[in-house]
Amino acid sequence: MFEITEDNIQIDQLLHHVGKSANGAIVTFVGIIREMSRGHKVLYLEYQAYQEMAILKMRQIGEEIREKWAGVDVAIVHRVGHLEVGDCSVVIAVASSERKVPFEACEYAINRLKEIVPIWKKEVWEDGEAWIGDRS
Amino acid sequence: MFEITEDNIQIDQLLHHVGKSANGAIVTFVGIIREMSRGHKVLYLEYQAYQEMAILKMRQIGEEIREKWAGVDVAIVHRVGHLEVGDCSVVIAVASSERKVPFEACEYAINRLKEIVPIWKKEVWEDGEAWIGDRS
Amino acid sequence: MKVKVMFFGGIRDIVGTSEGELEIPPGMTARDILQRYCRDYPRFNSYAASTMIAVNLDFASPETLINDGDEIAFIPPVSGG
Amino acid sequence: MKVKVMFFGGIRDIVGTSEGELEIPPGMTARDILQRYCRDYPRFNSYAASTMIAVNLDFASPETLINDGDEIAFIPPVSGG
Repeated sequence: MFEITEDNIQIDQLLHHVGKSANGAIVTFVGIIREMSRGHKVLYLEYQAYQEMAILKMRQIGEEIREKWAGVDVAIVHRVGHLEVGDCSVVIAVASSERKVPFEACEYAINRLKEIVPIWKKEVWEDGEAWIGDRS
Repeated sequence: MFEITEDNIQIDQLLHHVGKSANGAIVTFVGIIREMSRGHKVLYLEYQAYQEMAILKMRQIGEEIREKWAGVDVAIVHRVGHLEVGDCSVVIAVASSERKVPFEACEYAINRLKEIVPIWKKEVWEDGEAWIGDRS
Repeated sequence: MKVKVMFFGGIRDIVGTSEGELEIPPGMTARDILQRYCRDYPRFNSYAASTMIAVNLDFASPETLINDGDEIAFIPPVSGG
Repeated sequence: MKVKVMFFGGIRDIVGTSEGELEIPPGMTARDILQRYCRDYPRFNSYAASTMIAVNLDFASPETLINDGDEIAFIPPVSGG
């Protein structure tokens, strides 16, 4: 399950997807829009994706993970469009038969997502706005 | 939020509880009943808690975490009673303003829970049953 | 003195009840109570080495002196999660 | 040759559109296309060093030769999550 959506992300769907009968441990990463960012008060965010490529890159992350940690299951859903403070931007779920593995694999997944998945956010603050990633 | 419940655990409630406006990252651990355990086919599990002490010990884990990682928020809910394959036995949610911290803190939480929280499970298999932890 | 005693997991199955009240003389330690149950329930002995004792909702050393009204719990190896 | 070009983030704001079609002669590289946009949209230059290029849905080297019908996307530093 590797999806881009404009709707609220339903974490239960990801859990259901990776929760196979051999997997006793699921670790999820949930990204939430914070009220303050870089010293600015956030009004809202606009997320943009190169959707077709983003899904391929999320799928690639899943494959990388399954090469590093055999037998794990991975799901990634990223939201795009208009998001407000407290909204959930991304959920990653990694399931395994072991307890330690999904922590490592899920952290790997969010780090890789921030490196290679073509998704962008513009933060709109009380006092300005900026595409994050530019010149940083 | 540190609770023992006989009902399905609602992960959204834990996310909501720790998802304060300063926290941009939430990591959860979800424990799921597996179909096979120690080579036996599982019919169901019976979880038992020393409820009052278990809640105190879960709260203690929350305090240990907040001493080690300043500013994180922690919620732990453990289910007791009759659980079947695929059911969720425990959810831990740790929220932080940073991305790396909640992975470490959530893994710490589940490891400590398995050490000090007075909860027990009896596995009932097709070919027998056992209280887990005994002589292991 | 009267104390409350609580049993969990495999120990509960041996004793056949989740909790009980016990009349004890003053000066008994947590270990003394454990040993009384080991004497009354021989199968309890298989748990004696691995079981922790909680007094009033926290883990306690076997040497802890038990007071009137205390709540004593036998904690076999935990297996939550 | 005709190719599809896609713009994201700050680059989309500069170009003023999310995608367009471009007529190019054969033999152009991905970098040539980037440089054409830098020439046509001077503010694009501030992105030139940090922007990656994707050809047909995967990251591509600037030397990649562009073929008829390719989909080229300019990928400024990503910021998902």
